[in-house]
Amino acid sequence: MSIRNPSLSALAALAVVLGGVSVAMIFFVAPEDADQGLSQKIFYVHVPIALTAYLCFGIGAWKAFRLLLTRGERYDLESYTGIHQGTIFGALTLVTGSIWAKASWGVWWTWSSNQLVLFLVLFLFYCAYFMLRFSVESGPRRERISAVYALFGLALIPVSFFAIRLASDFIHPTVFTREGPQMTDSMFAAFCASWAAITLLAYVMYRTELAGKRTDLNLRELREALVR
Amino acid sequence: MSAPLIRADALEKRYGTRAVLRDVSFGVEPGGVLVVTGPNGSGKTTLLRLLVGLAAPSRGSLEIAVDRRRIGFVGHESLVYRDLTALENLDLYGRLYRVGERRERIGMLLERFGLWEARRLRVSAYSRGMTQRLALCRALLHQPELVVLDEPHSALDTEGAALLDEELTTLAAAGDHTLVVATHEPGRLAALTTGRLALGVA
Amino acid sequence: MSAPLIRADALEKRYGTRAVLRDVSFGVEPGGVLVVTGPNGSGKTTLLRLLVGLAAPSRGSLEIAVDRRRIGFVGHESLVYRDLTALENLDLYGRLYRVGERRERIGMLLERFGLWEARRLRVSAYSRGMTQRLALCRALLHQPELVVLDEPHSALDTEGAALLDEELTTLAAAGDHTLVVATHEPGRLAALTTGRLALGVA
Amino acid sequence: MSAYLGDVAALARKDLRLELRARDTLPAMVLFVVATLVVFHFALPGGASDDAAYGLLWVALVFTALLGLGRSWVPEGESGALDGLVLATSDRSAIWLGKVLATLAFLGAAEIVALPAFALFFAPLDGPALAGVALASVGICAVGSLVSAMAAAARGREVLLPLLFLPLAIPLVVGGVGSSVSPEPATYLAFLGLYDAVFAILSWAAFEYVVTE
Amino acid sequence: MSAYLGDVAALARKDLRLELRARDTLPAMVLFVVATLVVFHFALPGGASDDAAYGLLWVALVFTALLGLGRSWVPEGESGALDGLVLATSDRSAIWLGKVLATLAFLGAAEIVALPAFALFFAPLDGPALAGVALASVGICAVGSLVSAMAAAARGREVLLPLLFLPLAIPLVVGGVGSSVSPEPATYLAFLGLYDAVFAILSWAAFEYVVTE
Ligand code: HEM
Ligand SMILES: Nc1ncnc2c1ncn2[C@@H]1O[C@H](COP(=O)(O)OP(=O)(O)OP(=O)(O)O)[C@@H](O)[C@H]1O
Ligand SMILES: Nc1ncnc2c1ncn2[C@@H]1O[C@H](COP(=O)(O)OP(=O)(O)OP(=O)(O)O)[C@@H](O)[C@H]1O
Ligand SMILES: [Mg+2]
Ligand SMILES: [Mg+2]
Repeated sequence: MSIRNPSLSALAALAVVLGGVSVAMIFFVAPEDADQGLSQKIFYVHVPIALTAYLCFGIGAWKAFRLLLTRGERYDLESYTGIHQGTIFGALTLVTGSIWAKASWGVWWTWSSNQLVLFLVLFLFYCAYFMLRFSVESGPRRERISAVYALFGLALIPVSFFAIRLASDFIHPTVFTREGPQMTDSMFAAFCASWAAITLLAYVMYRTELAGKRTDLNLRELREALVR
Repeated sequence: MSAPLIRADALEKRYGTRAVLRDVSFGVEPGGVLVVTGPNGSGKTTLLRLLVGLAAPSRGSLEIAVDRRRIGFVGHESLVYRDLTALENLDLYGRLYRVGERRERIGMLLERFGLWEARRLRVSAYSRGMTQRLALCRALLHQPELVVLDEPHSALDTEGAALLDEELTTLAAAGDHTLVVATHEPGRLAALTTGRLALGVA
Repeated sequence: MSAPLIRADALEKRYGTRAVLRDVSFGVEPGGVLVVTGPNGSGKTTLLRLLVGLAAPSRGSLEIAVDRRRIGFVGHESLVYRDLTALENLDLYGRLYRVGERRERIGMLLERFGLWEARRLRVSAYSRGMTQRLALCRALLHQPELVVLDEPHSALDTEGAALLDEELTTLAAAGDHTLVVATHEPGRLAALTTGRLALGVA
Repeated sequence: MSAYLGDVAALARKDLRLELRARDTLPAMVLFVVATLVVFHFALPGGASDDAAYGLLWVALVFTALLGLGRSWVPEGESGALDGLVLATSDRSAIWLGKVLATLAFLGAAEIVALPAFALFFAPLDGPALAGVALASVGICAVGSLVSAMAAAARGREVLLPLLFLPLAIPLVVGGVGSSVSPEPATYLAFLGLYDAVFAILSWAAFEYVVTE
Repeated sequence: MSAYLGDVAALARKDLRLELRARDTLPAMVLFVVATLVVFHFALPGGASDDAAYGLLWVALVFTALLGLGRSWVPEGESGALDGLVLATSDRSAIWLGKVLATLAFLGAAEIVALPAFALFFAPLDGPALAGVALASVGICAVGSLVSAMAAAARGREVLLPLLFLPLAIPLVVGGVGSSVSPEPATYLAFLGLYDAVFAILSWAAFEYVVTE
């Protein structure tokens, strides 16, 4: 129950090391992009962050599913934390994407790419999750309602994906096609290193937030018990 | 001795960090009458909502050997639609509970509780006592095995309260109904009571 | 003999074609205690709402020699905001009624009615009895000349009901308060009662 | 099975009866949709394309539905009637299905006024466009009834409902606009059908968790 | 006079407190505005004119106001608090004025988010357009608070409201759209100002009759 969790600290250290390695690889191993120059380096952060956001949302939905199945109270916090991390990484995706967009398209945001709007919709959806959570009285009812909404998010992702395909027009590039990643091996290596680092970072953040939240809860219960 | 119909063990209910019920244990035999007492805010309503399944305990175990739909519940609210008439409300509940000979049963209950005249009046035009009578009709409509009543005498006039006592006596005497009643006047039910639970402010 | 504080003459109240009150006449002296009784649906609540000015009679005359804002009213509903705390509710009403030394008066009332501990809890988290206690605090906050209470004992536990009786006795003894109380238990107030009005089903 | 449908029918009938008695949802929806079209009539100068007009139709429909959905669980909240239903139904999803049918009836009635008016003043509506409206309406009511039940359990529900509902409705708008505008509406209609199926099943299965602890 | 203003302040403060308790009104407004813009984006494909965009802005504003007004008397209805206020205030119009100020604060908060977002994504807003929004907002809240009190006093509050409100709001929309679109906005602004003055005085005087028998 302590925040000073040795294995977590080790993982955090590992994430920092991996991060350093991937930065080195991004700048010294991967070649510079012919058209975009230095700004293309954002790719190595932007894409892993976006994928991590999806992963966190997925974890949130999975924990929500477990909660509904087993009524296990602890899944509520876990689902919430997953979605919270997903929202953080989602916001980072928007920020890194915007920076890149400014560099390569000359605007901070464009409505003309439905891919971007899809992500915005998803982001809005999860913002609404927090609104919902904070406006329902805490208790089993809230746990269940939040869980149902989180599950809806999981269904929304592929459905909106399909909707975006339908509304077509792609400004936003695609790298991962059916023929595999469209990049050189050294780029791919740098990408993977950065991806691993960011995923690990997300995991450490997830565990830390969870531990913090649990300690909070325990503290409050203790205080309550002491008062009477 | 028969197996208990309700068995509660170390029940606890908290809202946020505030414990409302703490370590409540009791059992009720089939056909028994449990009277729950306690000062305002001691958790009677909370306990009754746990029993009927409208809330879930935070800790402890609660076993109820009755099908959920064989329970009849009167709470602080009437649980009926304010813009439907008494007849329409009871008809809806009668359908949902699949009451046989619905029309006759509803007519009989409305008659018994003195609402027959007002049966076509919207509930929003009912007086408080009339609304309470309707809530009683709704709860008894499907001849429930377990009857859970939260201050059922409140808002009733002298005649209505006597009527209710009589009704409860009949139910208890029949032997196949189990009653749980929260009340501030345990004396009214003294003759029927088989068990008592006094809650304190947690 | 002093001029009556309330004088009702051939009062009638109808909803649509339905007469709820019919030919009701009575008077209350300043400092008097009028107890209104009658079975469920006989029009007690309707009459009390006429007295405080929340409804208007369909026919007949009703004269009340008290400023409208010197009346304190407890109805079937609590008349407070469910999402404000007790303290916030009383503070709002204290401002509207321009109560002097608001803070002290509110603290004193909350203490007296046993709500001090729960003063920072939203009313929606109150139990029914606690809500009724708060409604009493709200009605007495501005030391009204005319106190109109609709089944004030309902939902109160034994201790709360005794507290209320004591409070009413004090008010009646002071002599500058007039009370109108609708109740199903006129016995509780027998010692104070100076007038009775028994309504029948119209 | 037939018992289940009996419950659903009784619950939906109850909503229709409440509406007939109080007449407070439907006239408002009809008026809002008409007023919105009128505003657009002023706002869209002669030259605007038909495509823009179809877009407006969809905006009007979504917001009209939102208006109806906001009201949909109010009668259940007034005297704790929802608790009563939760105790009385053997399968709680019947409560949801009854509400879906009732809201669908109201939305359909509003559309019966709005669509001819739209065709008269703005642009013609062909078969696929109408099919798109029908399919999207089902999806709107299915998801909307669940989400508005969630919002009803929360404080500040009037603000919350559109927040919960709009992100889920956006695929429906995409599909609906597509089925009115695109030369190949079949894909869009199939997409709408898929959405309806996925979300109706999900809502049906999840409802129990929303109304119980 | 100052006692009157004290009542108004206490009542408006109570509304703000109720809203801030939920603590999420402003973020909710932001989300709502963005979600609405996204719906518009999918509804209005690229080529639509600026004028259509202004029409959408006004529809969105009216709908937002409707949402806020629908909620505005709900706290008063829940446990008969409106009766309590009617008994406690010496001049009942203070209840109305307090509510107007509170709803105006919320609508203003939504506009502070919505207008820059609109200018960014759709079409520019000039001085007269902003003045039009400000004047129309006052009118919307003044009339809306009265009308929603009428609706709350009747059964079925939220939705009777638009029925009463929209016919009264249509002049405001016409004036508002005119002041954003027309080359000569002054006439429209004058019209809006006149509307505000007339209906504010009328509502102020009429409120007493709405809340008492
Ligand atoms: C605000 C703007 C942006 C947002 C919100 C955004 C969002 C995303 C998201 C959510 C992904 C995850 C994978 C996917 O959905 O396919 C992604 C991937 C990607 N983004 Fe962005 N992006 C933005 C701007 C940009 C810009 C300006 C570029 C480059 C010109 C770019 C290049 C990429 C690439 C190459 C991928 C990997 C695509 C793949 O999976 O095949 N993004 N972006
Ligand atoms: N949602 C909630 N949040 C916090 N506290 C709550 C909530 N609901 C109830 N409580 C608290 O639980 C306690 C018990 O409430 P309950 O309604 O069960 O009491 P009760 O015994 O029925 O009282 P009464 O005789 O007044 O009806 C009260 O102190 C109340 O304040
Ligand atoms: N809006 C209304 N429309 C029609 N009838 C109404 C309306 N309001 C009240 N009534 C009728 O008026 C009669 C008196 O109601 P009232 O609430 O005054 O009774 P009461 O004496 O207070 O009863 P209780 O003891 O149950 O509180 C009832 O028969 C009721 O049905
Ligand atoms: Mg209780
Ligand atoms: Mg009464």
